[in-house]
Amino acid sequence: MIRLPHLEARPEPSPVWVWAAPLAAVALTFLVGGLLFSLLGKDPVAALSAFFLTPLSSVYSLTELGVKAAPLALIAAGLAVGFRGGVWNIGAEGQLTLGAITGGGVALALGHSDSIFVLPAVIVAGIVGGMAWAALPALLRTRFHASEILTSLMLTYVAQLLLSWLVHGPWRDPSGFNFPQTAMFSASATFPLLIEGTRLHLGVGVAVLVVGAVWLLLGRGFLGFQIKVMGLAPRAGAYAGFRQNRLIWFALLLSGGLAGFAGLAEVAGPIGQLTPSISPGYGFTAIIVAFLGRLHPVGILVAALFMALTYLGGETVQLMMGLPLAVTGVFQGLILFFLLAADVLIKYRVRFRARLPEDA
Amino acid sequence: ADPLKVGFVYVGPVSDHGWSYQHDQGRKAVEEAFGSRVQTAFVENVQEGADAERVIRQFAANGFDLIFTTSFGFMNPTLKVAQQFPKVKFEHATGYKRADNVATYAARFYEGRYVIGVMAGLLTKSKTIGYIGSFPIPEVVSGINAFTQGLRSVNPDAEVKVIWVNSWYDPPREREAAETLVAQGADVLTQHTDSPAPVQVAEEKGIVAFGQATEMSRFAPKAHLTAIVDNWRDYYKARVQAVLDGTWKSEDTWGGLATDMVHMSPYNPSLTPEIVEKAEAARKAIMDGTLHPFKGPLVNQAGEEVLPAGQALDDAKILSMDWYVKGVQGELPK
Amino acid sequence: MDLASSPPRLQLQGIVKRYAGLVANDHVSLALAPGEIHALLGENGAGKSTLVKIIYGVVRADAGTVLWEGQPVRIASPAQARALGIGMVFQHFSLFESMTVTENVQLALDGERDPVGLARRVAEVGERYGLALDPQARICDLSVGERQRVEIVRCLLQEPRLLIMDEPTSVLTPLEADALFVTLRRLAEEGVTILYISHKLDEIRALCHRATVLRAGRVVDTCDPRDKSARELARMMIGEDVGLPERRDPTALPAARAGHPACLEIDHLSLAADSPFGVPLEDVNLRVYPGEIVGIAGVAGNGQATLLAALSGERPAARPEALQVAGTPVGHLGPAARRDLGLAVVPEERLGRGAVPELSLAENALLSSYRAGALVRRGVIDRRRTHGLARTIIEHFGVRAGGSRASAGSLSGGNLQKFIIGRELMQKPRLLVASQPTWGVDAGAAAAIHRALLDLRDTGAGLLIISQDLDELFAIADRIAVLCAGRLSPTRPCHEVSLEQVGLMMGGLFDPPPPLAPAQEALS
Amino acid sequence: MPVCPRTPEMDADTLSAVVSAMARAATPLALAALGELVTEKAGVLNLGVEGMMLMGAVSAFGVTVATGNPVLGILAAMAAGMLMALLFGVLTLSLRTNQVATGLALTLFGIGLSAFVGRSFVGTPLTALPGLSVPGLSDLPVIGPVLFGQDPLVYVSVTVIALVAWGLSRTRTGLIVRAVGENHDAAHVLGHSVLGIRYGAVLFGGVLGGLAGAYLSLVYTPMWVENMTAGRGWIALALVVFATWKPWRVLAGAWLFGGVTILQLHAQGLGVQVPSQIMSMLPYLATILVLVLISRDATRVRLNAPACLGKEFYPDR
Ligand SMILES: Nc1ncnc2c1ncn2[C@@H]1O[C@H](COP(=O)(O)OP(=O)(O)OP(=O)(O)O)[C@@H](O)[C@H]1O
Ligand SMILES: Nc1ncnc2c1ncn2[C@@H]1O[C@H](COP(=O)(O)OP(=O)(O)OP(=O)(O)O)[C@@H](O)[C@H]1O
Ligand SMILES: [Mg+2]
Ligand SMILES: [Mg+2]
Repeated sequence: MIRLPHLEARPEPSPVWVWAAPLAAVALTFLVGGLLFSLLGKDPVAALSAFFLTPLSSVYSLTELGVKAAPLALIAAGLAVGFRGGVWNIGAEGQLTLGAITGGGVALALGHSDSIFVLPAVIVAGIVGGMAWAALPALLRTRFHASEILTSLMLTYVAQLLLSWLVHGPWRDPSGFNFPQTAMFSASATFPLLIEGTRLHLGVGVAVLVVGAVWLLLGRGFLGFQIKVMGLAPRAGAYAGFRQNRLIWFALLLSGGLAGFAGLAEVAGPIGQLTPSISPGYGFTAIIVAFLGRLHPVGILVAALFMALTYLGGETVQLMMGLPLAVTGVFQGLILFFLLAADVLIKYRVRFRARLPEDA
Repeated sequence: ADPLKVGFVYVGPVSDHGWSYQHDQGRKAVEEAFGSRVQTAFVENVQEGADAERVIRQFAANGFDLIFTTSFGFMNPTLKVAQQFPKVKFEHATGYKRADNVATYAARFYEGRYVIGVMAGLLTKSKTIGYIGSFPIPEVVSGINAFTQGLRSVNPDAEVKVIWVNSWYDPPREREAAETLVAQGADVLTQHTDSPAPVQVAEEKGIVAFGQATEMSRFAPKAHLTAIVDNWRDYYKARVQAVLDGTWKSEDTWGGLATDMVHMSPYNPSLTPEIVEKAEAARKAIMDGTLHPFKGPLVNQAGEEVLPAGQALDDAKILSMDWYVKGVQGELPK
Repeated sequence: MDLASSPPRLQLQGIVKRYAGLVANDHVSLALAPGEIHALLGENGAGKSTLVKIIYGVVRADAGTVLWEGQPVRIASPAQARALGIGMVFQHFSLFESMTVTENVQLALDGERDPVGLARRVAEVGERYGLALDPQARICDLSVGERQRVEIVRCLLQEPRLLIMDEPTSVLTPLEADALFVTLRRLAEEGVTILYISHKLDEIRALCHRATVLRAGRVVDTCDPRDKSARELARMMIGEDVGLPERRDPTALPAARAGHPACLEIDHLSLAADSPFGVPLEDVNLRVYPGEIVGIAGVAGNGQATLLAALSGERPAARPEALQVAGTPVGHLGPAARRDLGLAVVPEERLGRGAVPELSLAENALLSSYRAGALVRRGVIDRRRTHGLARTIIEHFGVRAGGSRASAGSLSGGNLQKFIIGRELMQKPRLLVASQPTWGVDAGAAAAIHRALLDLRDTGAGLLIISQDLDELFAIADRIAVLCAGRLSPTRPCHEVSLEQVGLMMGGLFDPPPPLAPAQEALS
Repeated sequence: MPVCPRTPEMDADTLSAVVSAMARAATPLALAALGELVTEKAGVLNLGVEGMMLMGAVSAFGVTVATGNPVLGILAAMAAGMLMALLFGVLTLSLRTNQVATGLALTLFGIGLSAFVGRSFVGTPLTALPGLSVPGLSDLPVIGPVLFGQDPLVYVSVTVIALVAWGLSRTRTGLIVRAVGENHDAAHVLGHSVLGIRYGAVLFGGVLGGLAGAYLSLVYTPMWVENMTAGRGWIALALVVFATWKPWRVLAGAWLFGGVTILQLHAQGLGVQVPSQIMSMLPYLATILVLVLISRDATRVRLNAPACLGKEFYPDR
């Protein structure tokens, strides 16, 4: 008799597989990745260690990992709050861009001052900018029932074009030969470094704090509870007296504000000026990070670091082994598939059972 | 001896068949020329944001001796890393900031554009040329202006219509822009974007076009008259040689037709000898310095003389050009 | 008709179905004769639905044999079941809200491709069995009763020889239920076998020829329900005696509420429906006094949903004075503010409104109690207290659950209902509004819920119970009114009206209102 | 050779050129969006459209170059899109991974894989598929070229939309697809194979996504370059929401989006004094504006939106 594998729901999520599933996925990744690399004629062990270990092998590259992971974690933490509440903000990239624009604008306007209030003003402006860009989908959803999925995505393109116009036009560096970039921000408008000689800036520290705060909000906070209820059963939320529109506003403003801060932290941190491109798609990658982290802040932190590692690793294998970027893209996709698929074992167990029930 | 390690940082994928592809051709030329004396590596698709500094630094930290950073947006990161690694030599393309260990290099694409402007002026019947622009940056604007100067040197009433697509590289959008220009009466197309989509449109519509960045005649055997090819091979080889010889210095190289950094691909055989002759005459004159694409009198769109006869625009003004000469339609977005 | 000589239409032998951690059906054997109406009895979670889903091919048994008219068969899918001649009306509606009646029917008929002919047949069958339906109506526009009709018509069109009905009457009015019984008896006379599941024991005694009793997945007894009393049947199911609700003695009415102000006053409340398909309320007037239970009878879909939403605060009223709790106008307030005034609400949907299935019982306790008992301080949830509250509810109200961490969805319907009612009672409300408090709940749990409601009344709180179940209302209410087409009749003391009178009122026969409503007079 | 100078017919020509350009710009968007629409109607949200389109584009190009037969290329594109969709289906339907995350990962994967397999095709030319030309009819002014002078795939896309619109609303299969998207539990107990139907819908989405990619790499811009869809998969996704899950509205949305794009290019060419970046915002802003107008009637939207979209399903049997 043929025995088919089938999934059987566990009475409750397996505490073992919560941890074991990602490990299993990583093991699978090594296996398949090693195969892929050796098919391309590279030493699989060397390639894998270049991919996963080299970026972790020095203090400097660890700080770089933090710099790369911080915007992902920041944005993903904000998005996760909304995703739990059924608010699908997929336009974080646009909110990030707008945060960079408003924060950068204030930094340019106050560039001559060396008051200690410049940086706080820049930060507030960045957060407000991101919030404002997220407020549009919030308004359109709560007033006109327009899907925030579409509006936030479309606004992303608009924000990027806006940035492009500003840096090519009105905000061009007057002494920059008309090249598309603004003047460098003054020191008073730039994030201080946490470790001198690295690029670990204040924004990275803030990201860790924010993830902690979101953890509290979601785990202990009543607001987080309301959002959870709203996402799982909106009618129960209405029955309990939670105001859906307010929660939609909250979720969008929070995620928009965090994305805005992330954008600002890029331009006031490592970049130091406004340029036509400020983000390698952090706003979109953060969506994957949010789900890889199972919409949990701690998970998100781990997922952001891991995701950042795959980017750094991708650069390393290009640089050291001449593997084309396309290969690392394929590899990254595979890793994500494995990680996502392995989670099935948390809620289900695989059983082999007979094809037919025994007909006595 | 250990091979010289040469690193390249590309802004796009090497298979963009445009800007980054041409730089990678340069890298391959270096490998070919120096064999085991060099070892090259590249990282492609590096975003012009926070990522650039990390990648450049990683090259420096990994013992690379010479690092080419091939996009304007890499300027500030290159300088920052260069400061931390004074022994490593950096070469930044299209920027204007230098340091002891940072040289800059760029190509005078506008020289080539003057030549194709002349050709366009001889060919157009509708007296309308379609120009597909990427972003309104000085390099592109000076190209448009040089093209227009060449155009009107042989065809004083002809005008240039510009459409900006806000991308270096978006084949469908470039196609749509090309079609629009054709619908609006352009019978010659030229582009400052990287994909062959516009020359394909020209081929379909039975008009003519000039390629950009790479030789594109395969995509439009009839329509493609010539292309302004970015040729970094010689420069890269020379700079590697200089490092090997110990003669490398930080300097600014702005190569043009004369050094073949701006290379014009073979003329389409269908061109009449008369046109080829005039084009070649212009090209040679630019190469030997008897012709400057921005020689006075230069007149802006408002009809004001910007530069009197007998003078030529200096490099700083070309490098920062943000105005149109007379003959370009529309207003330059600011 | 000689039933004994022909082979059973359906025979089950040793059916076993295990779910992770429990046995839902434990070697169940059963035989159904042609033309027989056979009841399946059992507590919530006894395994009734599982068994019939196995017969219908939705769930696959782990072991056991199914014989159809004497032949062993393997029913791997509902399509196969239908091909054999088995039709099923599900416990929970299996309808597609945005689709038309015809489309819904079409989805259950294999190979049916002609919507026009089908619409005609829907109308024909509806006429024949008194189940009138508009074939082009969308399900979301239909009342609960009409939805049930769609389910039944959908089965009848398959011309089944075995018709399975899983709690079909839990959402029907007595009149509708009576009409259904007429249909079922007629089908049985035509030779159709009917397997009938219900928690309403009187119904089973009136309708069924035979009953099989399940307890914890096992067949514990079979009997002829016509020979048994409801109490006896309940004892067979549960294994112990239960206090079944009975119509109370009129003299047991609590002392009049003289002198007390009304704890709820509805004053000329009119409210548009919340969806284009809902029923609006028109000029509803009602008072509920401390220490009494007022029942609102009526066919579901006559404005009950709108009324409950208006009372709970999910839908604000146009005028604040239209609703007053203990003399305070609340029409403009939201649910939380009303709760602060002592109002507690039990909605009819447990999962998704009264409780969130995915969340733990502790979190579900918090859902409506967050204003009380310092559960939330400065925006932070006190987890110890919420779990404590959940455990208290579980203990006090005899909820069978795996502790305060168990998810609400893991409870059976009856137990979850006990939990929700317990949660509302723990807030010591001065006014409780409950809709369909024992919908689909087994006899034991229903009795427990009724006891709890009566206890609350005895502490001096006012209760407003919206229910389709007249037996329930007559068992616990002091006064009764009827909601029909969005309008509310005057209230009558329960002991002054008969079931039949209320039944007539449910058909809208209270209009124009009697010039002297004695109860209303007596009270004011 | 160079066209003649302006003549009175010029405006009619311009008009027909604009309309044709809109039709062609809209075609890949409409095809990909239609595939996604069917996928979503069955209750599955696949955000990997961009990845499927890219795989379609590279496969169509590669096979056409290798065989010289564009029909084989188109078939290969459909197969490649389908394989990508199958991967997505196995993950989300059988292994119950999160659909949003899996779709995004599919896009990442598709970008990488298409670049990887397409490396050798970069810079390879290909002649475009010939446009259809119905003698006589194509020569009619304005209407002629617009109605009868397009690429075959433009007609294919309109036909497919008509078929899908008809199939979803009039056929039994369409009814079951909608039922599965609306209430998968009910569909399951009625004996419809929820997973089977969903696999079918996901694969159909992949086929059309691949076809949309083939349109780009064979017809619209006959070439292969890395990431040549440049975000059109995302626009296609947005168009489904925009269309409130109605096939003909997908076409309308694609036309609106393509149309505004073309018109802003024309406005630029005519020298309108607005920065090009601001002009380029117009298609996005127009889409938002129309969506807001459409969405104001919430019940209409609710009746068309698949109620089970994105929810995981696995029968416990
Ligand atoms: N899909 C499932 N997975 C796991 N357990 C299940 C599943 N369905 C039912 N059960 C378990 O099987 C038992 C029997 O459930 P079933 O639905 O048959 O009860 P029932 O007799 O119909 O109850 P009710 O009277 O409330 O309708 C329950 O205790 C339940 O826990
Ligand atoms: N997927 C499932 N996993 C675990 N238990 C389940 C599942 N589906 C149903 N059950 C259990 O099956 C039992 C009966 O389920 P059912 O849906 O019939 O509820 P019910 O008790 O009849 O409630 P209602 O009063 O709403 O009819 C419940 O105990 C429920 O917890
Ligand atoms: Mg049941
Ligand atoms: Mg039940």
